Amino acid sequence: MNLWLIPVFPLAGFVINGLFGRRFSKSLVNAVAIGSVVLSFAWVLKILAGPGDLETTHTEHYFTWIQSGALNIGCDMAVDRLTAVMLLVVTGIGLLIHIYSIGYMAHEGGYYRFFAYMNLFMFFMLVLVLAANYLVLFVGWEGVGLCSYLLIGFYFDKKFATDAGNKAFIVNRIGDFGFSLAMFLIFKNFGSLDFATVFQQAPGSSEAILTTIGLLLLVGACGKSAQLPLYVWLPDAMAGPTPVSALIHAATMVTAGVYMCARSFPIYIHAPAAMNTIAVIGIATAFFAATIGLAQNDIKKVFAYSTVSQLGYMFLGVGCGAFSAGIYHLMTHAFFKALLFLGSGSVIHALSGEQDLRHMGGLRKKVPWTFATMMCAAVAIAGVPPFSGFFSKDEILVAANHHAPWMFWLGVITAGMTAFYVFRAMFLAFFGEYRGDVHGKHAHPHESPPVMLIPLAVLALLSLGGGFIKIPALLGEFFHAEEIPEDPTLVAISVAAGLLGIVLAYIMYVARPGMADSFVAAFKALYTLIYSKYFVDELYDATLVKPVVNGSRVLLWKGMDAGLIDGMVNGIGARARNIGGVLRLIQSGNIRSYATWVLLGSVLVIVALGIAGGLR
Amino acid sequence: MDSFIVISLIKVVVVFAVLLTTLAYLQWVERKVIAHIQVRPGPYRVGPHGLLQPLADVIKLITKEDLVPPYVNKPLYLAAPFLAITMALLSISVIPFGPVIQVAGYQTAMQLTDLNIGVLFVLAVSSMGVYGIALAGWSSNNKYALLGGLRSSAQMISYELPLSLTIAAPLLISNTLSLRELVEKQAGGIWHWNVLHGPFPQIFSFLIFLIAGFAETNRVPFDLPEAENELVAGFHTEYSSMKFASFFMAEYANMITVSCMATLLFLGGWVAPWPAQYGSSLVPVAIFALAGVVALYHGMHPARRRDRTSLPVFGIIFLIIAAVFLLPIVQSWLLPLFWFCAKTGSILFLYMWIRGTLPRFRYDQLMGFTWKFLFPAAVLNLLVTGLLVALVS
Amino acid sequence: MSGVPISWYLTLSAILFTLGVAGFLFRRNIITVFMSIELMLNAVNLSFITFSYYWKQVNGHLIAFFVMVVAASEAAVGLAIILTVFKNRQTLNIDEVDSMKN
Amino acid sequence: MDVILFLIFAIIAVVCAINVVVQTHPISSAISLVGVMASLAVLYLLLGAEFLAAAQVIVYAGAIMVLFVFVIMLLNAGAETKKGQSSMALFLGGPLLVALLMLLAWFVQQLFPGISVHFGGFRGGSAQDVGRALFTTYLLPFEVTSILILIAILGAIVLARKEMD
Repeated sequence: MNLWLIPVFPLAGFVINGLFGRRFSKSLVNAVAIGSVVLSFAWVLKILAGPGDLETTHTEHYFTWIQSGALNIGCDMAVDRLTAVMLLVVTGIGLLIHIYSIGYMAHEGGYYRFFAYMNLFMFFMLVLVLAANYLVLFVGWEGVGLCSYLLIGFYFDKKFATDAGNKAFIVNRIGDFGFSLAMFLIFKNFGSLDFATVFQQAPGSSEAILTTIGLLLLVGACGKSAQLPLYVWLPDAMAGPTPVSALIHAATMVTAGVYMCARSFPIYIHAPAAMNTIAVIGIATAFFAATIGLAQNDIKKVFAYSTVSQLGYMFLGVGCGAFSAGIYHLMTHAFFKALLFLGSGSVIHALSGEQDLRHMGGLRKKVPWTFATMMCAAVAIAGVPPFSGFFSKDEILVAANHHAPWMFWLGVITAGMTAFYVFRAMFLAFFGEYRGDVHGKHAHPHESPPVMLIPLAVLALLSLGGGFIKIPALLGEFFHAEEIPEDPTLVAISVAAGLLGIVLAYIMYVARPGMADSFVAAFKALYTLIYSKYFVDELYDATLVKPVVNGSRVLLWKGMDAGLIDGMVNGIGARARNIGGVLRLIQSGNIRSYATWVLLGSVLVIVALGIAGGLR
Repeated sequence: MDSFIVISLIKVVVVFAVLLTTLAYLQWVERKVIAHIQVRPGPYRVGPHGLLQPLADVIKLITKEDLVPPYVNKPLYLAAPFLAITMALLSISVIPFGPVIQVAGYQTAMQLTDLNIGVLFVLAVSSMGVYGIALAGWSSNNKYALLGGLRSSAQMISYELPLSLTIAAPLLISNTLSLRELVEKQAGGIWHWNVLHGPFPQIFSFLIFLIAGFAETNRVPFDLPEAENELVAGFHTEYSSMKFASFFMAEYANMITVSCMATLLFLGGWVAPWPAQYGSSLVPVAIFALAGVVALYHGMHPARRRDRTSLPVFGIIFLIIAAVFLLPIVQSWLLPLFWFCAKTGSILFLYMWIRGTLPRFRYDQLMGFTWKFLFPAAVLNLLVTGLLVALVS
Repeated sequence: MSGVPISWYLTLSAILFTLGVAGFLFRRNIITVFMSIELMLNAVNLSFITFSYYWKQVNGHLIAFFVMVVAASEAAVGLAIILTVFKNRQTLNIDEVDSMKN
Repeated sequence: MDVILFLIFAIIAVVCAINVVVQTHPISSAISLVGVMASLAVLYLLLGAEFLAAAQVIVYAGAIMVLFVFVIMLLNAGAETKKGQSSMALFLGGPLLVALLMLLAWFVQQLFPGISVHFGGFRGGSAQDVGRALFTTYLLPFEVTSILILIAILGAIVLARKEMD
């Protein structure tokens, strides 16, 4: 089926734009970048439309990549139903966001660089999805991390952007460390890194080993998918351009952890302790991030914490054994969260860079299309039936109830908070009076060009109707999942929580605008706590970063480096200088004396050859 | 073994006697030809029609004072003319004038020695000829001579490239490096000659070869090294007497070599333009007879008094030669010799003709011409020839 | 038919090579030094062709041929360098071209 | 006959080579070197390397050495000056050279006893044979040398350009 073509198209786009983009016109850069993604998308469609319903895994072997002793790793790619869903999400959403970027990035510097990085990201993401063994997956895994770093730090002349890039990269290292250990363990136990081989042998292995592997993989997934306690990089990652936030930090890359856990389900289903850990981390993250989201004023930060929270839902689903529900939510989340980000990007674009909700308001009439599409996403994420978020969240909550009822209730509360903060952001931005500087540069918000609105519209349709793509039905057989009976009561409870959140937000920010401030005044301490994100950054800074920095400075730099290593190096250098002072006499700068040394050497070589040759 | 050495010695003596005489008379011919182009009689006083002029010149040059200027680098100054004439004469030794013949029961080739890398030998020897001129120019301790020598070496190195490249093209067609085999492959008539034969007629090759050959021998229009009006006389300014004569002879010997090579490589050597059964063997008879008749006729009505005896004598000699060509015994070696001499002579005549016609190049034009036109043209020609030969075979 | 011992050829090659080295060591003129290198190359070529005779194989000739090609390119570049050196420093003495020293 | 020819040209070669080293004027050295090369060409012929003999004369004597002579004439370089002695080269180099020669000669005598060269003993060195090897076994090196020569030409042109900036 020539699966390799799917990632290679964006790679070609990256190479062309990366090498020659500087000299290309913008339209040519667009043509290359978007054309490559279109080709990739088209190839995905062709493969999916082809014969076979992908019941079984189709694997293609291209070449042996690493061959060393027992380690034999091929460059293999595989496609099955799970991969198919991911491929559609990645290429489809990626394509829409690429198109959107034409408008959003039109006035930015480094235009070709942006699209080259985006294409490179697409390449690595598709490698990640298509990989047929852990190492190839790891290549994509690291590659998307690299692209994330490059794109977060896209405005590299701003310090906070580069710092955010570094933060994302370093935090992800912790996760990758766990992932690497997991791979070592997998190879040690199963003698292979191929999915097929590993998963075939998994049922026969001891539970302790499977649990260890599962937990280590979870560490990797927590880093990539921004789960507790490694979520701190994601809110900062909003320093990148908004399409990047939408594509990488909402729709695709951050879901790689969920995908990886779902992919490794044969390991997890034999390691219930690991599963339980996933579920706990998931629900904790969902709840925790949602509370922070309640009080953020930066529109992108709100959605960033919302992303963390929704990713927590996905982990909850995976942890509860409802892998298909996790993937289901992954897909719907990709639709509505990408839409929310792109919409907020459109708002920011309209206000020429303003991101603070307190300076918005009343934009409903200024940017009606953006408002309309974002509203679709908002109702979807709030879980209002029959829109997409309702179905997937419902699946997860039902599974959670089956797993442990307290998780269900925490999930319901989170759902209510989700609805509240999303609509809070919507109401603050679009309703009421315009609170920005009436005479300043943001005085006249303008609607975005059609090239940005069309992707918004498409995503809005998907957000509304995406729930009818029944992923659980599609993947149920793949994951060998047991059927969990629907319970109308549970559905009603979660829907009610969502509606309650919406109503509360309406009352506080539209009907009685003063009410929010009085609440803040009443719960000052609590508000400060969540407004400051529970001081987690400060905590990490004090407990981890500072000691490491100081330890490095005092012990490693002043002690080890300057004292011991430099002392050694300088000592060797001094000895070398002394010896060199003697040898310098040979380096007379006279070519004929050099030639004499060569001659001496060759005479010695001939003598040595004679002796070695055993001549008489 | 002994007879081989004796025959070789005889051949050496004969060839070099003939060659030296030819060198002397070639100069007479040139003066005559130039004179007639310029509508004047040329040498006329010494002997009938100035026929003894070369002899007089030789006597003059030998008896002249042999002057060695002060402050020259003496060994090299003395070696240079010797080197020049040696290298010029050496290449004659591998040139075949005719086929293998039977003389008095001995079978021998009309050639001093048949090397199977004859072409390379000629190239090698001619490339060594540069030293004579370069050293002469340098050792004379004279800036005109030095400039002449420098120019000449630069020119000869530059023109050697297209020359070698064009030689490669007919060699590709004939598939041999032996000059004898080269001619034997062209036997059978004018359409088998390399200049017209093969998958790609070597007409361009021939032209490039002639042009580069002219430059190699420092002849008009490429005689920059001895441009009188700029450099007095170029590299041999400081030479006199027989040393000067040596350079002179070297130049003419080189002309002969180039002409012979052109004949052998492109014009089929000693092969007649059409087969003997169609009467090619009668051509020399007809030519010499016609010349004899014309000479006799002019002798009957002489324009000058001394022609009254000389022209009839010439006429009778020509007629006798014509008669000799009819003798079957000598035909086997005389006919090839005739055709060889006729072809070589035509090219030599072309040399003279051009000298009487064309002006001299400017130096930058000269170098630009070879590097920017001649060399690429030769490469292209070689490429096309090679391709076509590869395709046909 | 009495031939020449093959060791004579090789000895001749050794003598020429040694003379080349001597020229390289004892001469100061860059051009002469350069010519000494050419002399060494020639000596080695003689060895190669002698070996070719010894083994009755053409390979030695090919090596010698490549040596010639390399020598030709080396001469072109080397002489250009010498011209440039002379133009900038007005000397051909190899010991005076020492601006890299100290 | 072989011995006589060998001795004649070997002696010419050695004398010329000594001349290359002892002559103070570069042009005398150059002419002596041409002598070495020419006599080596004859020795090549004796060894059956007829193509190489011709190439030796054409390439070495006819092109490379002409280039040397040309440059010497162009620079009009005089005899070399006695300046900047390297005493080490003299005092260490002399004995080393003798040692090198002795070693090489001794090895040669030891390693190649009893085989003699006579003219016609090896006929594999014709232009055809060399050409065939060149375009089959040695095709890659041959093509590489063409690139080498191209680079050398470019290098020479760049170096010898008038405006050196």
